[in-house]
Amino acid sequence: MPSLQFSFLIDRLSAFFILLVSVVSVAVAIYSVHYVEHGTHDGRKNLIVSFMNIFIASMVLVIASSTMFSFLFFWEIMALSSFLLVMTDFEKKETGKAGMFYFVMTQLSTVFLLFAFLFIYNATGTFDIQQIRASPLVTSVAFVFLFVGFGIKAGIIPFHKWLPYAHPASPSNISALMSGVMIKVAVYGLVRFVLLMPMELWWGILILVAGTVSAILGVIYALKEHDIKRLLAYHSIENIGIILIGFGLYVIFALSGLQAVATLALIGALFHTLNHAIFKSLLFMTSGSLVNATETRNIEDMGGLIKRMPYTALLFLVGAVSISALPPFNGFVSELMIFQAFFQSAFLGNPALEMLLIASLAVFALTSALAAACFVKAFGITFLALPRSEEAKKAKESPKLMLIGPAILASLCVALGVFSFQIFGILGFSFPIPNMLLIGSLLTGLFVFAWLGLRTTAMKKERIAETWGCGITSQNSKMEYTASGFSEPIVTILKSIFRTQKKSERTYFDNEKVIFKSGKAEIHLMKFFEERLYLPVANFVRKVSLIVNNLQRGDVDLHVAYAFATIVVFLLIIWWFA
Amino acid sequence: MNITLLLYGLLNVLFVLFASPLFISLIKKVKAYAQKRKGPPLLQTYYNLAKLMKKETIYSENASWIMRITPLVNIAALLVASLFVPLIVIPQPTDLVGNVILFLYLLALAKFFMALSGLDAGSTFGGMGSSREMAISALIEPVIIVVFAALAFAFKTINIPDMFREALTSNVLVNPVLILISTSIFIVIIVESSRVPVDNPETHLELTMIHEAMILEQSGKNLAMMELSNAMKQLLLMGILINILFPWGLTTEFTATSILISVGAFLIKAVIVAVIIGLFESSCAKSRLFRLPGLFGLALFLSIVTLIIEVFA
Amino acid sequence: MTLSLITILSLYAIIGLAIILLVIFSKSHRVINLLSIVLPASYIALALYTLASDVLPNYLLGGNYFFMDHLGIYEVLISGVLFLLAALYAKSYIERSMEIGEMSRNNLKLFYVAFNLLLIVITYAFFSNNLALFWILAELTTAFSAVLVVILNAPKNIGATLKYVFITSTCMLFSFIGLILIFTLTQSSLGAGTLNWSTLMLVASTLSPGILFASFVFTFVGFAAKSGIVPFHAWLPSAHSKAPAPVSAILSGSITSVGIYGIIRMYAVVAQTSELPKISFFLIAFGLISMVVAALTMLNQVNLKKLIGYSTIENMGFLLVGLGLGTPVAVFWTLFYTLAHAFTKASLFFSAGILHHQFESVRMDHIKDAFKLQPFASWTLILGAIAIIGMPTSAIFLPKISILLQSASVSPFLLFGLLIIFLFATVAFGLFLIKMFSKRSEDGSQELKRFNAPVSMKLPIIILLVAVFVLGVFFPQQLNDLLKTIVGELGIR
Amino acid sequence: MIIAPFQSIAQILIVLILAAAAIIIVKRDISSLVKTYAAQSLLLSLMAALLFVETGSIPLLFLAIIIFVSKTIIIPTFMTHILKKLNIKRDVEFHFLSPMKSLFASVIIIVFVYVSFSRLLAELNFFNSSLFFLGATIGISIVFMGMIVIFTRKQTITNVVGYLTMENGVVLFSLFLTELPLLVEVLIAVDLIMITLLATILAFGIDSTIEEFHNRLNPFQNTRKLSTNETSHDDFLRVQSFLENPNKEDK
Repeated sequence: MPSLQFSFLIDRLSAFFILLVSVVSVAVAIYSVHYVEHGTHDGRKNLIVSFMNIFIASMVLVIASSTMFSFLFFWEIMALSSFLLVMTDFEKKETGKAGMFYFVMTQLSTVFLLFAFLFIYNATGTFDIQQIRASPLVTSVAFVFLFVGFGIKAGIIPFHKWLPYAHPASPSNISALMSGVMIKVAVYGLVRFVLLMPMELWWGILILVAGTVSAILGVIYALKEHDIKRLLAYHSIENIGIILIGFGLYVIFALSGLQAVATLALIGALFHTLNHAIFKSLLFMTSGSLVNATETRNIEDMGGLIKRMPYTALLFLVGAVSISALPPFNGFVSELMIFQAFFQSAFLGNPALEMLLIASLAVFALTSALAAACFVKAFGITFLALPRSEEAKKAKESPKLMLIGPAILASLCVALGVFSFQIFGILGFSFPIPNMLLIGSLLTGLFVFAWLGLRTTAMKKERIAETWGCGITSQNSKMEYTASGFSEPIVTILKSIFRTQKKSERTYFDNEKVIFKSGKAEIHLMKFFEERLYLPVANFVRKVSLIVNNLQRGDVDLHVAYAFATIVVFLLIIWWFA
Repeated sequence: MNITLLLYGLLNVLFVLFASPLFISLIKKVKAYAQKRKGPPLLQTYYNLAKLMKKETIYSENASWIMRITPLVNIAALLVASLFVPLIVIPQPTDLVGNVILFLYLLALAKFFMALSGLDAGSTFGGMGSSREMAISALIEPVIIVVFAALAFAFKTINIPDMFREALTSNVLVNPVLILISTSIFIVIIVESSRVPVDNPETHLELTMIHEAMILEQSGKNLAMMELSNAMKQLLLMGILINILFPWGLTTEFTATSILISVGAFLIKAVIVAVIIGLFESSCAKSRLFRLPGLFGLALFLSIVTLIIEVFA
Repeated sequence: MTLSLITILSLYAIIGLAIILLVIFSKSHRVINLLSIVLPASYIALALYTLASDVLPNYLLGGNYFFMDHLGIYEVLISGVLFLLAALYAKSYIERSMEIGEMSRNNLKLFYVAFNLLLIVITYAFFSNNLALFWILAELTTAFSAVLVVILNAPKNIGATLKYVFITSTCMLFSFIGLILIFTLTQSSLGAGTLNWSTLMLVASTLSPGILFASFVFTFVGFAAKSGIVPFHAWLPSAHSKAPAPVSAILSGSITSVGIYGIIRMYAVVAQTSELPKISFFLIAFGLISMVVAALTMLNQVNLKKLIGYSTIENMGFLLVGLGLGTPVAVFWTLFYTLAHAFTKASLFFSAGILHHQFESVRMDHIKDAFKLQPFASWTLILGAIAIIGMPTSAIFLPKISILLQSASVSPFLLFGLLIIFLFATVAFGLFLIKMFSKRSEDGSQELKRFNAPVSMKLPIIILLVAVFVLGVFFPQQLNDLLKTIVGELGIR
Repeated sequence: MIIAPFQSIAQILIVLILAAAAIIIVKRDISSLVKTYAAQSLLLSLMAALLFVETGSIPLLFLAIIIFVSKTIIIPTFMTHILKKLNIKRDVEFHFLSPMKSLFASVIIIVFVYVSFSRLLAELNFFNSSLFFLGATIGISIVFMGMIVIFTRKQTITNVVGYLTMENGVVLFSLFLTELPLLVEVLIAVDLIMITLLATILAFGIDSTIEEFHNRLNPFQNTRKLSTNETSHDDFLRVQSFLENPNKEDK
């Protein structure tokens, strides 16, 4: 019988996640000091800050709790506080929509978790997480419900829809926390419970497939986004997918007896969790600075900011390089570990499984390459070339604390990447991963060497002039390649996934349709899951509730008639039982 | 990290550095012959590089420091990458260098900055170039990964030198795996070194060019660096193909004779491959950008078939 | 010296009638309101005194008509607190209503007289040992609360009240049939007919189960109607939405619990026999039906008070489910749930009342930039909503989880169904509040002047919310013992 | 032991009560509805008196008196008093069931109640005579018939009559089953009167101005002389505005 008795247990797993939460929170806190000031939130500043603290505390307590009851308790508090934080600008229309999505989805996840917990309790008679010993049937049912529950919170496709709505709507420091940390709490829950329950192979396959789908679809949807925060949100979906891929690999390998590879995959997944927390928060914070500076979230209206906000640009670049998994930064190392785990699948000895892994591998590779492409777009269009709007022209570098916060994370990105080998050595893992310290120093060394070499040997004369612009009189921002133009080839190639519908109509001067008069063309990208999954369900529920409403619409007579009918039924019941 | 390893590194890097431009112009020559032209001299690329080093560097007003660091990042990345692919001497086993994934991502790093520099000046060409380049490289990525996964399956290692050693001692790659995998790698080379039908390095026609468009804004020594790193990339990929398929002459011990032999052997093999590339290039036309997925699909299919064969055999 | 219970019981009546007389003959609103605050206060004091001093349960008038046991005292305490705060709140609310002409001054005294009479009747209903007596008093509560609902100057109120009176009294007639059946049954088996719960509890096991079940079903009809169980619920939302806010609070706090009280008693009687599984199933079925209908209806409501009313129905359904589960734990938490629910609902209605006086309506489309105009009421409304949907640290959370846990042992499907229903209710609240608060007035309609609620209206809300959230984290030992004793006296095994 | 004449008289009375209920279902003229109700109550009290004569238990006598006073005198007079004020004389609309259909329905109900209670009451061992059983069954059936009246009729005043009919049915039922303590009976009567008053006043309020309605509702009207007229005046205006656009307030 539950009562408000909380008990906490911190083992290495939870300690790791608590570390993750705290590191990111520190940076975000530093960042928020100035960020909160900028926003026009009148009296809400204080509320934001206080709720932010509740939010962080609740996340730490969720991770630390050792009974399902306290887990749920703080989980609810986490959901509630984050919801209130999302609703900060509650007057905005989009915020309302975001809030609805987020509220419904988070409640849904609670439903699934609660069911799983009570189900387990009913079977085992204890809320203690460590004591989950139950029949395979129970654990399998529990696993499915836990997976859905945590999946919704982590935003794996198809339960992802709240992310791209909630993140743009909420203040950037909050999106940094939510996307950087909160969805990791869901990952923690999944890992924690799956590790404690007797695993089965199909769990691993389910996790792997879900992860793969989320990864590829997440990045593909990110490619077409021009709202920078929504783009980042979709990348969170992608990275959660990558994490799940690693975890799924762990389950599969562990059950196939390849313990070493399994450990590699698991550590890779966890390491990627940490890395994603770091660089995603970094990116969200810097994008928050951008939004503050340019008053828009559309990257089509930015551009040229590298000259106006050089430090922010540098920080964003570090984040972009890390999330694109380029050496020697941290994002690369964790993806490398997962890749290596994939490459070991030759030893599985189960052809069908191996083929599945290979397919997933190919998709994974595509994912990381597309991520790189997407961030070339994000950085290039946002920071490089000429400003695309007046606000962008007038943009100013953000205040110091809004740089220090991200800077901490940026340095962590580099450090975790370069010293990864040593760190794992200290932690007592010996993985066959390359020594990034060597590579990093080689890169820098050769960079400097080449620079010096050029200085000495090559011609020093440099000139800053106008380069050839296809014969235009003067370079202006209209001539630049736009974000949509940049992603157009990929969008066209992947049109079957985007469900792109191109409409074009032309009018001509003559009947032979030769002399073109005017025309317009539009590209409409279908919101597949929203239009095919979410809205239908919502509409169905709404229809049912309308029916129920109309049944009750009426005066006394109708309801007395209902009572009459019911009592007649009662007579039947009595007659039946008597 | 002992002395021989250091020696290996030095040797390999220098070899790549100095041998790579040769093959660029060699392929040009082959194509020229195919078109009944005389073509440039074999050392033309070296001349170009020397000339570019002597020219002044022009930056666009809109360009930022991205433009300035990109050539250096490229050359640095490629120099490091060239440590990973032993062309003439296979060092004794080591974890320090040779990780195939790291190798691929070093190339990706170079490409990432190249694409950024393409966008930097704000000219239309650059943006077009980097957009197409990223699209293509994204689409070829699965092929590359699966190919190397196939190699890793075959050789039970993810270390390039070890692969070569395996290939040298036991030739596991019997047909048909040989043909399949070589075809895939060949397509990869074509794509990565931006050649027809994917790209056309000769023209500066906006419809066709991709790689050239990206580095359009580069000039002087920076252009030289870009060209050089591109040549090195091509040579490294060729080297992988060569040393896996026919690793004959590849040596493992540091003696002057064996090194000379293997240098000769490698040059011969590389020339052959270059000729094949040239002939292939001149045999087919530049295809539309949106036709390319078909080609990549073919490559992916072949590599997956390779894997299937390895898995079920 | 200790008063004997008979004196205490008569004290209730004496104080009550005295106060009513004073109300009739006093002039100013303040005095009247003060008197109406004194009455519940004295009742609470008496109840606490009884709880402290005498050994319960105690049977009066030879056990024929009245008796006191812990359950009765518990319910009286809840109602007492509700009435106290409602009276406190009513002062300014009613004053304002009369200013804006919602209610004519002539009805002021009528309002307070009915208010106090209602409290008296409810108290005696909870103390009545005799089923028939309880039935009559319950009917009287209908009459007086109907007066409280109809007091406002709106034809809609009359309609709502008619619904209320007709549905409840019609159904109550059936429960009268049920109780005649019980009387006859006892007469035929014991010789002398009785309707005393105290006796019935003893002899229940000897009675013929078939008729007992039948009479349970019949009595259930009426009590269900009073506690707003679907399909006898129609009166509840309309009455709640039309009545003045303090009255709505009382309706959903005390009147419904009168019905639940009757059901609990009958359940306790029948639970002694072999019919237990049957009626458990019966109760769970009706609880589920009520919850489903209420939750689905909540999903598109435009009227705030209607929404809250439907959530009352949903919670009543949940109470039935908890009762039907029938394990001591479940009943324990069900009893606590009634208290938590009553308090939370009262706070919600009070906040809604402030909004009502601000916007002269509680319809979503009339409420604009609420946060700017009524920050206090908005926040209390949000907190109340958080509490009623059973978020952690609210008093609803623990009972909810525990009852759900009990339901899991019956069947996982029941558990999942309940969870989904709760999801609907929660979502309904969430979406409603989001929509309502995100409404902003276009520049034309700025001249809406602020209604600044006095402390006497804010204080009750604060008290209730504090109580709810404190009870959520701290469960007093006395309450725990009290509830345990009640469960014991109800003979739940 | 029950002798024949009593039996036959009782049966006649029961049938008459049932007939009254049937008339209440079909009749459209409201004043005659009230009259019929009074007649039914009279029959009911006669029934009680008859039982008193038969069994000789004092409470039954009192019950007869109570019924007579409350239901044949107080309530009908009050209702006719209200009816004079109301401008409606007939209740012609029917919901759900036409009168004929409702009669058929009530026949079905009677049979059904008979069947379902036959099993039930069989367990009550002292049911030695079919008469009691008949009375009980008819009682329940009349309750249902009253309910039918409530939900088939539109006018509130008619619904009140229906409610009263139901109550009569309950009393009939209890007459034949058992005798409740006298106090209870008194209280029930009082309670019934209160409910009826309330319902009738409400029914009155439905089709009159709020002002008159509250004057009728409020017993403390003259304890305090307030400026009734202008408050009630703007009340009147409010009501007018309501009636003009009723969907201003919610539905």
